[in-house]
Amino acid sequence: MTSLQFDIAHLLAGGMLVLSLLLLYQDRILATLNVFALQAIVLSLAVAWQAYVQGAMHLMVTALIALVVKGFVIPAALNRIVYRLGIHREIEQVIGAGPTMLTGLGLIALSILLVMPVNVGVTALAREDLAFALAVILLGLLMMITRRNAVTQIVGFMSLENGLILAATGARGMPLVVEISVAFSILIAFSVFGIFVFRIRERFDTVDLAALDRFRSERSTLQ
Amino acid sequence: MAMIYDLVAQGLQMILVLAVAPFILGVTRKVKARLLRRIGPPLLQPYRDIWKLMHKEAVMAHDASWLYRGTPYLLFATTWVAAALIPTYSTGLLFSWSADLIAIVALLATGRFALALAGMDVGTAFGGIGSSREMLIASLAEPAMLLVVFTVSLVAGTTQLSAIAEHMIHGSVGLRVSLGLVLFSFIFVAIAENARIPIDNPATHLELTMVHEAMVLEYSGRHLAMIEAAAALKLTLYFSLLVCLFLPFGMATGDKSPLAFAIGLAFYLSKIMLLAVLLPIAETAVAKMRVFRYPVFLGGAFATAALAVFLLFVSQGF
Amino acid sequence: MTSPLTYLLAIPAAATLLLGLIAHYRIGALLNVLASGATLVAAVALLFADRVRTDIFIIDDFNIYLVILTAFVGFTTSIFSATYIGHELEIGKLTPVFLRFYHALYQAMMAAMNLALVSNNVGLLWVGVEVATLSTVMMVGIYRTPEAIEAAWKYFILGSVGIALAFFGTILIYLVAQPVIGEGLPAMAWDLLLRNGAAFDAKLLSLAFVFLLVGYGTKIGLAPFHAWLPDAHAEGPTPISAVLSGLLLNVALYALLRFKMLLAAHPDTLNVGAIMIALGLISLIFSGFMLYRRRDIKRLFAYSSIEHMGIMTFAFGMGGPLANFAGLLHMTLHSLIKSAIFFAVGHIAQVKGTQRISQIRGLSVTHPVLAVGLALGVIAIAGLPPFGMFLSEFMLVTSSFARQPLLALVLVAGLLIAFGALVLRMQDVLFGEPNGPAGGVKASYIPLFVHLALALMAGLWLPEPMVNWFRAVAAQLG
Amino acid sequence: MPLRIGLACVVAYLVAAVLAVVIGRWRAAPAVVYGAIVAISAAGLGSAFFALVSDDLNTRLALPLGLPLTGGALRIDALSAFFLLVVNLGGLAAGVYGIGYGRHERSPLRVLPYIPAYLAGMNFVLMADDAFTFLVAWEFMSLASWILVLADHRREENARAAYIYIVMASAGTLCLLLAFGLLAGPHGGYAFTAMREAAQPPLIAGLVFLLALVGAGSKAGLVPLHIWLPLAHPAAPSHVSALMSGVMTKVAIYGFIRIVFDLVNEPASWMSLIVIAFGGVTAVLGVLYALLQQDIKRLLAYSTVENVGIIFVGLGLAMAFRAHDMAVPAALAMTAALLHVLNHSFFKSLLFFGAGAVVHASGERDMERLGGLIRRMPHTAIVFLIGCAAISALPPLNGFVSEWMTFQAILVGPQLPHWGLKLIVPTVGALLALAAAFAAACFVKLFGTVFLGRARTAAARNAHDVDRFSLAAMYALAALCFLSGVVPGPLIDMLAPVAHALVRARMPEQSGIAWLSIVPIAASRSSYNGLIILSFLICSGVLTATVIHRFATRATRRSAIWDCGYPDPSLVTQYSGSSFVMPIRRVFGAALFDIRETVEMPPPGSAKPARFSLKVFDPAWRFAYGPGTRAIWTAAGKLNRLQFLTIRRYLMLVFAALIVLLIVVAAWR
Repeated sequence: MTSLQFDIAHLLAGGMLVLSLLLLYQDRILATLNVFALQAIVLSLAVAWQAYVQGAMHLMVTALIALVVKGFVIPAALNRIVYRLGIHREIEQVIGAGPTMLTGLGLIALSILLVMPVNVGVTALAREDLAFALAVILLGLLMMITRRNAVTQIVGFMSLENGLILAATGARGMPLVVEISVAFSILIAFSVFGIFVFRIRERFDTVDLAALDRFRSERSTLQ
Repeated sequence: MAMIYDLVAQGLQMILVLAVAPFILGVTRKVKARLLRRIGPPLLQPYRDIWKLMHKEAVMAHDASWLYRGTPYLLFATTWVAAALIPTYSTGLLFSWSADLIAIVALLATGRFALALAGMDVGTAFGGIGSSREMLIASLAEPAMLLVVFTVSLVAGTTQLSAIAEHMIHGSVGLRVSLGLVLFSFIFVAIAENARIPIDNPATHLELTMVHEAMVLEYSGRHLAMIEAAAALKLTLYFSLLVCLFLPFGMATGDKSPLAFAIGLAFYLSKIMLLAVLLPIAETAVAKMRVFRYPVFLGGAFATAALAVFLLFVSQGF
Repeated sequence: MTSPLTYLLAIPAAATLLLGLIAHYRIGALLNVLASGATLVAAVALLFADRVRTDIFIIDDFNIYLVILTAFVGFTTSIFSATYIGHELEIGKLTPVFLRFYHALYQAMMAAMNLALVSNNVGLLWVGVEVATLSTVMMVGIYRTPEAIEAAWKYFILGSVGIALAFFGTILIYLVAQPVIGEGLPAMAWDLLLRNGAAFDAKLLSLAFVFLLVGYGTKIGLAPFHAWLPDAHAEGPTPISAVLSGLLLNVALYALLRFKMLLAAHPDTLNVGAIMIALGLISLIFSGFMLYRRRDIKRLFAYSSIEHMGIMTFAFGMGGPLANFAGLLHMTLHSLIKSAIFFAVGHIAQVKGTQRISQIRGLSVTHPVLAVGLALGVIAIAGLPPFGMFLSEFMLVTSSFARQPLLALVLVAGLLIAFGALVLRMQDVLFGEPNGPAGGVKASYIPLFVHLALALMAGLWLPEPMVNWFRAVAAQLG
Repeated sequence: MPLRIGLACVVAYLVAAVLAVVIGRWRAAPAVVYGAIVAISAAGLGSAFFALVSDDLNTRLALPLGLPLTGGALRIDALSAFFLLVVNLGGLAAGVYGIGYGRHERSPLRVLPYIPAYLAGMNFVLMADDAFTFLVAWEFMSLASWILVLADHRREENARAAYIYIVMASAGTLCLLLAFGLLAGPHGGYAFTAMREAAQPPLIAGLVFLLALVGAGSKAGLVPLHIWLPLAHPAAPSHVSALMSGVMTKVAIYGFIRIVFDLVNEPASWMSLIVIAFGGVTAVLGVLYALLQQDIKRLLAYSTVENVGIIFVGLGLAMAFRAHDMAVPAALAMTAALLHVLNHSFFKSLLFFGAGAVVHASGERDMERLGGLIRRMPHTAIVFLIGCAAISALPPLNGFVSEWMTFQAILVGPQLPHWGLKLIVPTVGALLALAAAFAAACFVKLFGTVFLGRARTAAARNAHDVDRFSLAAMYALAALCFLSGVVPGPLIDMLAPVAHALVRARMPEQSGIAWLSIVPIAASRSSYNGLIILSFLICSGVLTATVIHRFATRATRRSAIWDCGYPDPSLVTQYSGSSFVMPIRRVFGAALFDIRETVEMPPPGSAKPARFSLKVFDPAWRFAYGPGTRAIWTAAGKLNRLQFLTIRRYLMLVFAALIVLLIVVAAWR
């Protein structure tokens, strides 16, 4: 692997990480969707680059799916949902942007700490990619738990999944990657569908526990 | 032949305690009366009482059951058997080994059990009160009594009364503090068990604190006679027990000749007569206690006996 | 390829497609039973066929008995499901349209579980577990009540996160194996991984295991990843609760154990046993306490499943021949007993028209046979003799007390706490002044009592081949 | 041979249980099932007796069932043979009683199948020769009795009793499980033979001992593990109560002996100290609790606690003597304990049968609502009185013999070279004396309130005596109480091999002693002869009665109660059970049980009745179980919030766990 190949891969993966942080920073739904679309596009570039570098042309399929489905279709669909369901455009963050960002930085540090000591037999490319991918995954998870809105949580999940695809394509010659990226897309479609059909708006996080009494037979006071 | 001799000796002891018991009671009553500046009944009055009662018609409540009728005989029998098994003038009588000190105490408990039940048979408040208090006193007295037994058996190495007496006569017992304490404790227990002042007043049943007399309130005629006789026997029994455990000198031990028996008998009679005189003297010096003071009285007995055990451990070395 | 393995996978897959096309529910139910039965036959036939080993599939001592167990419980559950679903249709809780999905999904789930069990490829294993999960998600939400949708959604989200994390773990496994074994399929074949395990990078392997643990742990229902489990059990149709508890949890645990073996083969990795012990005990104690305040009878037993998964995880974490043996036995018996309990509970909820424990009382007066079934099930699941779970708990407690007294004490405390809660609730249900309807039952008792009879037999007498089998696997597990 | 018969009995019991399920609805089912129980337990009894007498013991039978790899094993040695005797005797009596009593059972299906199963469990415990078989049978026994406790499940208190019972039983089993775990070691030597051979280091032995004490003690009813016992035993039908109190507690004691004397077999002084102390405290507290009860069957259950205490004192003394190589006193103490096991099973079964008869005849368990039954139920009254006297340790009945032997062992106590034991032995002796006195008071109260006086309610007035079978069972037990009290020598000799197996010594041979006396250690030390005492009592009593009737008068007149001239016709002015114990309650119980007596007096002129209420707090509940259950309930409530979190928060949990694990990995090496 040449240094240029490495640098480009590194740049794209790093770009995804930056976009992940940016996602965490957003406090408006539509902006979040836009940033996510951007991340998906960067992902497809990164995957395409890996396909080119590894000479594994089937990965192009994955890149294409990422570009079309996650770069355009899903953000557009979510956009529609947000309008149709009249979801608050303001994102209710559980903790402020500052602490979230700090936590995010901590997570990045942790992933570097975890992956960097690994060097036996693992190519540098995979290793760098892995650190970034792990960070993206953790940040996605962090996003899921710091947002109260179903749509933004789905976005968090998709960002997490972007990290997975990044890691999978970085693993040289790994079988089943394409199939799995397809499967994940279906999964995501499912969740979008779920939000839409079942009107799961604030269901994700109903802080008002009293409202749940109607639904949960289990809610018990002292017997 | 020897067997018959032994049987006679044993029978003699049975008859002896039975014969002497009312007299002992008479002596205590007389002495007490004299101390109170009364003339008092004749010494043989208890015999007459029993005789008279035996010939009277027994009046029973409509509800009285067979238990009520049987109890006086059972009480009398247990007390009599217990009294007869305590060595009086001689150790090592034919059946002396058939019950040791613990068994004798338990035999008395059998009588008490029956009497307490009889007190509840007709369903009067007085009977119940008496039984209830009798059982309280028993539960207070028995641990103390057990510790007395414990100490004595530790000193003598046995609970067999004959063997204890022989050990006390021949063994190198000496004057032990423990034994003194135990004697003290034993006297307390004996007072409680015989319903004497300060626990109970044997002379009345018209006082609210009565125990024994309340239990037998409904009895009359021959039944009452049996109960009175049993009470007298029990007093004698405790006197004999005290004599046997603490003052056994003069008893026939090895020598089983009629002469030795006669000497033993003389010693025995004089010793219990002395006790019969001492008891009323002590009784007139104190006042009757409230029921809820009993634990203090008998607790004292228990503490003394416990102290005796521990002192004995100390003196024997750990 | 005409090995039974083909049929094992093909029959449910084909049945899935076929059932999706059949509208009539009676035929659907019948076909469902038939397909499950045929799968069971295929599974049993595996015993007599040659062992298979390719880069994709493997049949070894470990999975063969799980395959049979899965097919068996799948079969009995399909029988139970037939009567159960009929009643649901009668009272209008389900419509025939949904039943079509229901039966198709049921077979899809069976196919996926079989796939997960027989795959040698860790990626395929992952695929199997996930497909099984997703098909159950849809079945959980099939009643379309707000509670059911809530439960399905929770299951879906938590499941998806689990899926994602497990996938990352799988990638890491590939990454760690690729430099040693080379690119492509062999680097994901489990038996090759195990053989070359000692040469892998310990750090990365440990990292992989953490993700796999969290990912599959979510499926196993270990606390604190358990949240979907109680609701999914409580709100879905009871046959699904039965297979969820009886099978899916087992399959996920199976996956985790495969990876545990991998790590155990390497000396320098993380102390996997300790982590599993910790998670197991947390699950056990936590669910033990949670059992006390339960008001819904199905949720109660869902928590009991968490408890038992905790016990198994603890057992495998302890390791050693006895504890592993106990864990495997516990796994088998939990499948049988818990599904039996759900069979009973399903009918009880139907005849009483409620799942609320407070509204089901004196069952032994109104429905004695169901009550006996439930009582025996609870006795069995509580680890009381003469049922088999006593045997596994006996082996586990005694062997771990001799090795790790303090941990065993925690285990015992957890068992006792959970036991207290279970009996407390069950006595109320079974005894006392009866309430609720006392009408007749249209129930299939055969699956219920067959399961209990098997559990009873295990407690008294384990057949020699079975013992040897368990021993061999226990030795493998290390 | 006895082993095979024993195994056949177990199988037969199980078959009977299944049979009971099948024919349960049939009208004659109780007779058939109880008949079967009688037949089977008679066979079991016979074989156990034969085994003990002919020394046909110690054969081992490997079972193809049970624990995989090692399999199950059965064995009958002297110890198990003796306990088999106790169990089957209890089963026999309960069976005979049940033929009559069981007819009145309202829902026989809730009782019939479980009694044979219960007996099978108990029999099997005694024959087990490996830890697994033992525990399976042990827990099976608990389970069967749990269902029997729930026989009358509609009563709220029974459900509670059953719940507490099964939880305590499981806790006990888990303790035993741990004990066996230690004994078996990490390699799983679960057979008793293996455990016996493995030498345990003192620490392990001590731990096993403590676990066995808790495990078996909770089943036997040692204070403070007794709380379930007085709730559960009375809840079952009376013949089952008899089995639970009279027999199952003995099986628990067997478990304790088996582990401590046989498997560990290295008693240390501190262990015996603990056992003796717990035994003494149990004896006194048990009977003190019993005194305070108003429910007949609960009183009997508490009295079981007392007797278990006495037995444990005996066992503790045996351990102490063993630990200091005083073989003969050890044999005495052990024999005393075992004899009390037997005796207690006699009179406690008898008393529960009697209580069952009373409850059946009157429908009342509250003794304050009974009275005067001696006239309505004369037969029951006689046998019950014998039982009361026997359990109160009165000569010449059997309870006295075993207590007397325990006292004899206590009197040897000071020879122990251990200072702690030296001091505790006399203390426990005093405690036992206290317990004996309390027991007498307790049973005077019981018999006096229930059978004597005048009937307090119509139910008691209309009571009638019970059927012949029940009476036959009770008379037989009463006869046994007499017999083993009057001629205990052969029984002691029968126990010699048992004691020898456990403490390597036996009591002096009793059969050669003149006049059938018993001699614990040496004739010069102490001896007792129930036969002579009894004949003396009979002779003197009959003699006196004859003399009086012959030579004085036998005139008798019935009249109204005198009552010191204040007769009150009202029935309620009779002394009640609770007023009977008032003095003892005030003196002994006030501080211990935190007793609160309140009297509400209506103001002058008011027509309202005055009220007296009495509250008794059990310290075990107050200081241990109450806070314990509250803690669990509170913790459950606090954790329960986790059921109602939002998905986000659940994800947070997952995330947190993941991060923790990742940090662990990062920190690893």
